[in-house]
Amino acid sequence: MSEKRGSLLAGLALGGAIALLSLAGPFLYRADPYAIHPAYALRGPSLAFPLGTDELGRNGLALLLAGGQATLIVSLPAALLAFCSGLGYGLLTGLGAGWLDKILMRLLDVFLALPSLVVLIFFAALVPLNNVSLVLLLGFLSWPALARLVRNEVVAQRGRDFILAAEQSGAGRFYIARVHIMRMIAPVLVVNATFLVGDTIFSLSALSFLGLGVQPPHVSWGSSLQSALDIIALAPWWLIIPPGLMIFGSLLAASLAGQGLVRREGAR
Amino acid sequence: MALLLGAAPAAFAETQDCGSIVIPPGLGIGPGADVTSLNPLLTSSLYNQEAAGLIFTPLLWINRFHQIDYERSIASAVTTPDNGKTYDVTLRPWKWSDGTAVTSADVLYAYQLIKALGQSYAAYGQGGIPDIIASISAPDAAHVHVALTRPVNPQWFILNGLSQLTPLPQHVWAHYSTNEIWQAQSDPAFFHVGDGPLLPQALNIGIDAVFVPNPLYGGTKMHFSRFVMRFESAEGQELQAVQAGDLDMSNIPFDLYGKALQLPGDYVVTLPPSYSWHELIPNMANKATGFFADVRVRQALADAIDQKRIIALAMHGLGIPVYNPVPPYPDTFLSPTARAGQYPVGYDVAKAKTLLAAAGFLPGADGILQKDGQRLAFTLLIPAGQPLRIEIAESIQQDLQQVGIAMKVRQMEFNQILAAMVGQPQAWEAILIGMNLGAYPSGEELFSAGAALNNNGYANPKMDALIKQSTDQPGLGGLFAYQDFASEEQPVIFLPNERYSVLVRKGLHGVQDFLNPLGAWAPEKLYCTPGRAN
Amino acid sequence: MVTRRLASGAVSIFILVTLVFFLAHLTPGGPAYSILGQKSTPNAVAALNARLGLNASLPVQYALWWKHLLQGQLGYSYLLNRPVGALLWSYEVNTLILYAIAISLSTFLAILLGLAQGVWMGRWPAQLIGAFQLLFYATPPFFTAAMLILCFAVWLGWLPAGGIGDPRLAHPGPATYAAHLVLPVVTITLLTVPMLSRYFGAAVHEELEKDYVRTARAKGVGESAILFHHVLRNALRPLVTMLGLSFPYIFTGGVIVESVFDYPGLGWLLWRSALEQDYPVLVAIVLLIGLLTVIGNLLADLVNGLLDPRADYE
Amino acid sequence: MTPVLEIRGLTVTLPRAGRDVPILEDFNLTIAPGRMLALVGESGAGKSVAALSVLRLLPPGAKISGEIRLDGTRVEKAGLQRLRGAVASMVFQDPLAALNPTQTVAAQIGEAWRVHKGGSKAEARAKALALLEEVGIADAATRLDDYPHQFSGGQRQRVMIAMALVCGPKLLIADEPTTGLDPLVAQQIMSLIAGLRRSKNLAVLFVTHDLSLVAEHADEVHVLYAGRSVEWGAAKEFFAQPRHPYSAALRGAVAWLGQKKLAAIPGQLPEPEARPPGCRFAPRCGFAQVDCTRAYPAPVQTDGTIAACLYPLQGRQTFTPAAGAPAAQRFAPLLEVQNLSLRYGKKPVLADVSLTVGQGECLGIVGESGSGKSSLGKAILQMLPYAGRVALEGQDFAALRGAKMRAARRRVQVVFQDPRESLNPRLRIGEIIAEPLRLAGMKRGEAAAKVETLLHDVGLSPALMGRLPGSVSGGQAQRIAIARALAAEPALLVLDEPTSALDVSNQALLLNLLRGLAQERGLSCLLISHDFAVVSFLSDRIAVLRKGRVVETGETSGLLAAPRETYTRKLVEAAPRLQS
Repeated sequence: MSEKRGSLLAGLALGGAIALLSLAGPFLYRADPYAIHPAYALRGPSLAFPLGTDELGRNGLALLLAGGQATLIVSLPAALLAFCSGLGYGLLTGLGAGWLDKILMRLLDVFLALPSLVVLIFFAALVPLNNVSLVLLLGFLSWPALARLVRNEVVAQRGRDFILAAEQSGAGRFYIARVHIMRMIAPVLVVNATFLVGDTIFSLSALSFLGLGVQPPHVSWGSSLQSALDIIALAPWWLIIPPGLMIFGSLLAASLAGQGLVRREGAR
Repeated sequence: MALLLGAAPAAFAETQDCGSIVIPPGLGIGPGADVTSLNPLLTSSLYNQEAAGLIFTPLLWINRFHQIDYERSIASAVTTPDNGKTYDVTLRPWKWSDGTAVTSADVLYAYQLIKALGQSYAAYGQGGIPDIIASISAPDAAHVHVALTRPVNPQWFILNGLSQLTPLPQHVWAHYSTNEIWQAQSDPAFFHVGDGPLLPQALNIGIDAVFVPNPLYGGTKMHFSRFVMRFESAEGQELQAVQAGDLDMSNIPFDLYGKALQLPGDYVVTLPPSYSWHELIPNMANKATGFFADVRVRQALADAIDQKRIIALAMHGLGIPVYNPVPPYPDTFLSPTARAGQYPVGYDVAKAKTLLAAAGFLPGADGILQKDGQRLAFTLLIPAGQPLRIEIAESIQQDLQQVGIAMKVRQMEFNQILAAMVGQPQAWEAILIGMNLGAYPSGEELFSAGAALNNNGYANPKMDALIKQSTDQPGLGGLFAYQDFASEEQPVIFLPNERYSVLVRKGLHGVQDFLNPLGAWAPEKLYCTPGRAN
Repeated sequence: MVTRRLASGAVSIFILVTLVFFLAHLTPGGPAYSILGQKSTPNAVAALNARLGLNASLPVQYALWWKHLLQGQLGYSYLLNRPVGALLWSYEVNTLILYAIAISLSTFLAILLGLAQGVWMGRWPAQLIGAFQLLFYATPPFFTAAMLILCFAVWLGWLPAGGIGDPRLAHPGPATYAAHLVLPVVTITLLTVPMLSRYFGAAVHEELEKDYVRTARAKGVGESAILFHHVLRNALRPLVTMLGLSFPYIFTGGVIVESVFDYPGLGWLLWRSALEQDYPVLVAIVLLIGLLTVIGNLLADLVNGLLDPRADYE
Repeated sequence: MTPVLEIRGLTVTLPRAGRDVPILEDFNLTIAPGRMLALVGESGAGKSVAALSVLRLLPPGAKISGEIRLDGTRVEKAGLQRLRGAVASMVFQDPLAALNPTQTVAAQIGEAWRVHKGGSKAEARAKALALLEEVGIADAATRLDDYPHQFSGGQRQRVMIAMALVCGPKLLIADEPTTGLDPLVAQQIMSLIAGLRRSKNLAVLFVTHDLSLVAEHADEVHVLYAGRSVEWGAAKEFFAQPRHPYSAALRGAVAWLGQKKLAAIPGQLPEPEARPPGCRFAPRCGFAQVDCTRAYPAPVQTDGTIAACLYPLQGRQTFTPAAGAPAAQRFAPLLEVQNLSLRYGKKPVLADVSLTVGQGECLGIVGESGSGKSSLGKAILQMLPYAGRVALEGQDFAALRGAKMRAARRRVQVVFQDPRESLNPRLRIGEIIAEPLRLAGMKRGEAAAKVETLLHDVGLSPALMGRLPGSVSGGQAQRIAIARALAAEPALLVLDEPTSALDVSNQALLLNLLRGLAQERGLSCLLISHDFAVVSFLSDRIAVLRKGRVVETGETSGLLAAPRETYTRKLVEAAPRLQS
């Protein structure tokens, strides 16, 4: 038992630390992340700048914290949005009539095969890029995978005896979904919710490769990593490793928590 | 402003054949992109012009100082008996690569093809071509007579207009329809006849364009047997490639300039800036940013922006400030006041603040200036994924913050920015973009009311008159008056232009003369000395 | 069975292509601006659109596109002025090489790790592998790529940071071509191995618990014989299905890897054509991805059909 | 003659929840060549563990002490492979899972041969063919390259036996080989094993929970209860007069054909962790005295078998079947089914089935697996689309829609076969039973009270309301399912194989409960099962179903005494009957 709970606790602890660092950080470490210091451009870590400076001489640590804040306030709500729409779509497909299931599944296959890049550029051009639209954009990217999972799980549960018995006593489709289905697919949902958080953080960071993520001068972990990549020949490791580790840390926290939950739920 | 001319060419040590020369497109101009067309009439991008320039010798070769180098031109002389309305061009004996002589008929054919292409012609309207020409005729094989619809400033027409009539192999191309010519623009086989130094051998999509010396080329012989334009699409990779021996030259991204200097063996050549500038286009047509229409606001913007800091930070010191619509290098067309460095605008935060106060802007609660309810705030659109532009924008944002102007920055795909700029005046507030100029820096396409490239609704009768004078009256008086007035008007906020440096592999020389900031290459200037691993 | 599967696959692809076709065309901007760049003036753009056939109504263009497709033509790339078919093939070769090496390497490693994890479940080797899987599952590809470039290309300078050494060029021979492949392949492998090996390990462990393994032991068959003759074959089936299904996942990862390493493969071409709205190339690539995904799933099922006679794969 | 199998003082512990729990203690057994010993006990008694420990096939973490000798040589960890399959081999309960689904029958039998005898593939293939013919697989030559899923249940078991005997072992260990097979098929497998025993002078250790099965074939019987041997000896003696109270109770609880009264064994089988001191059957034993609980009773040689009991049963207590069933009453019609037919895709399942169930009557539906009996139940419950007319109290379901249909369906409730499957593992037992009440709009408080009475009606304590289904035994779970069905106050209760997943003692309890409920509440029910004895115990009338057609219907005792159809007669003969 300890090994299962261990990874769950480790995941939550790591995730909590990162969230705390990013959300509270900017208030604790007072430096202005966007102040440009031409004289100190591209310097390694020093006392004045614990995490060095970027090519415009901005404070690396302050950027990292501001980046964390920008990343989390967008990716967490996006994960929630993706979770709800994926769950809704999955339930609708799983419980709906046969023909509805066929159509929605066909549509789902299309979404899963659709290169997210095309969709991104389309929406990014039409919708003014602010935190809200980013949440919608990211939410849109991650829900299909969860939808398919929920649908398959619902279809697997739909034929079970205790559901037939409930229907025999006059249970309607919504009662079945609310009382029986939700409880049975709860473990799958919980586990994938944690992985979803990891996915949205990763997608936001990938977005900055397109210049579509957080807009300058604001930064997200992904955009700092990306701008560091442009000058990789100068080996600015202090610009690459911290944001990379923060993204890695949040993804690790999500999968650790997810892993712990899988074993705990799976064990029943 | 003495400009470093780069290393003096090495003494004529014992030269050796260079074998293959491999360089990326866009040397000295910007991040290279694939060559997609070899037809000089259809090349909208500078990189395509470089490739086409290798195959066809221009009617008039314009050198680094914007003077015609008759040594390298097909025309041996251009005269204008009535000082601006009619022109006589004498051609030099010259041969096509299949031995046929280059005649005036080839020049006339080029003109007819431009007329046939109409708006599809890449430089339509530049230097008045083609509509300004009333008639063009070839009294004999070596002479072309051009009559214009109205007398114009000869320098303007010759440098910007006449120079476009690159002779084309009429005896080969005439068999094809305009559409077929359009369709074959990227097929090397179609360009087997050329009169330039090189002929195209292959255009491998996404990889390179390979050229071989034109056996019947009239100019000096090449010092190499193969000339390859290699499409590296990320600047970071190019430095690596030069060191690894994959490339002979490459642009040095500004951030990596320091590192490039220490690379063993290879050496750095810093080039004069290309004939262009960066500009922040304030959109006066957009109701949301009506305040740009007030010249004092535009002047305040120009005064608030510290161009020297931009050069120091974003361009690592390799750039020149620009305050008027004539790039300061070469100083051929600089007005006396500009040449003396006296511009009506310049980095002066206090002046900017007084100008804004005079314009009636008072600081709001959040410190941002506002006038009868409208905050002095706007969003600057910049092309996505270009580190240089991002850094310029971030530096400007800080500067404007000091004088109480709030500027947000947003990255957008380049073609979407252009679409908004050209077609949707209400969809954008300000745009940061580069602008390249023709040999004669007149502004008829840029700032006169309703001009093709005037997208921010700027219109000023005095500006129109001065521009007209610079293109229609002979002499440079018009040009000088126009540039001084434009510096005062700041129809777009002029920003510094970067000076690219090129990393050159050990043993390769003549780079300075080979690269011409106006984009035309002189491959015969390149030569090699021993010690160059081939 | 196969025909029904192909039919539903065709429907998906049809919807996919239609969606992307309209999505791309409706995005503001347009290829004309990418081509003309600074020289974009209203008249020049209009003339270019006319020549490219872009000012016809969208449904007409769509119908035209299908007509050409049925005649086997994929149209002309606006930006590269080249027939899309030839264009696609030259980029696709690079992607195929990259993916062939990366996926076969990943599958091989996944099977090894999976076997070890399945057999020693609960003991330290399995936990070690589990930790490895967790770590690299949580690593975003561009961070892996950045670290690899930092270490091997910049600090150690052993390998090129990116791009592609084209074998046809005089300077960079096949050796440098291979050198350019190393880092992208390692990145994709680190991207796919955790997922595949965890999946395979679970399958192996599940098979080991099945009754027929106990019967084999009762027959006196040795442990290793059981593992390779019985368990490996049955555990491969879910892995093959997983491979068939994971094509889109690997491709999206690939787009990022190709753009970070500036490796001119299909992912990179998709990236560019999407940005510059080179519609014919974009839609052609999407069509290709759709086809490869459907075929990938079908192949996975056929292979599984061979592996397991029981299922007449519906 | 040295015995084939000798087991001395065998004790086996298995890790459960972190602790090593003894499953089998001080187990002794010997089997001479050619003799068949039946090892009998309920699930959890440790009989499978005993069988598996002979060839050390126990799950990981099992610890074993004591001595096992096979054909004279001690079984050690080393050389185990040489023994397995050559000296002794095993046959398991679920043949489909025990065969590798992706390998041909010839390959799997051939493997058993080549592991020990080597030789070429062709030779192994010939051997496999010979064995398949020997175990009675029709036209074995064409079936060599078939896969396990292409054989029926019985044929698969024959393949398993072929595989076990291919190297001519001296001992065959069969762990419940016939459980889960239809009675007719089970009987054929038993006679196959008996035949092979004689022809190959093969010793057989036959593990089962079903006494009736081994009555005709076993030479000796060994009864296990809660991990200890309680009685062992010659089969003739045992069946004539079981000496240990548990053996006697076990015989009484089996639903012999025609039996009208079942002696259910009170209480529950103790969990391995919580086995009582002294004689483990004492808490449930009718004859228990005070000293039974002090120490585990030493084995006593009675005039028949040996029994580990301080007060073995004396004299001949015979079990007389009860008198004939009450006279058949006429019942008013409740459910009418006319020419009902049903198809899964293109496969016809039921064809032109007609039957009626009267008010308070219990109709039995008997048929082998694949006869469509479950589908008939589901059709009547409106869970499957069908053609034909099904009417409850004169009201045809086809004419009903929406709320009327839902109300009509509520009057027909169902109890499924697998208790685990029929309860939502994540809902509290109180909530499960209250579901039909809540669906009818009853408030939470009122429903809770009703649930308590229902729990009482099915003989369960109200304390169970707060617990989850996972924490109760199979028998208790089935009774909860019944309580839930009763909550909807149905007119008709459909029971789909209600007892086949239960142990003998739980089966008896459940059948008695159902019988009581039917009489008290005048509840009419439809009992579906493949076990003729169970159906005959409860139902007033029986319909025999074969391949989707009703072959014969009749009043229970009349049908048993003189079945009209040959198929029915074969079914009746295969049913467990009391040995006179």
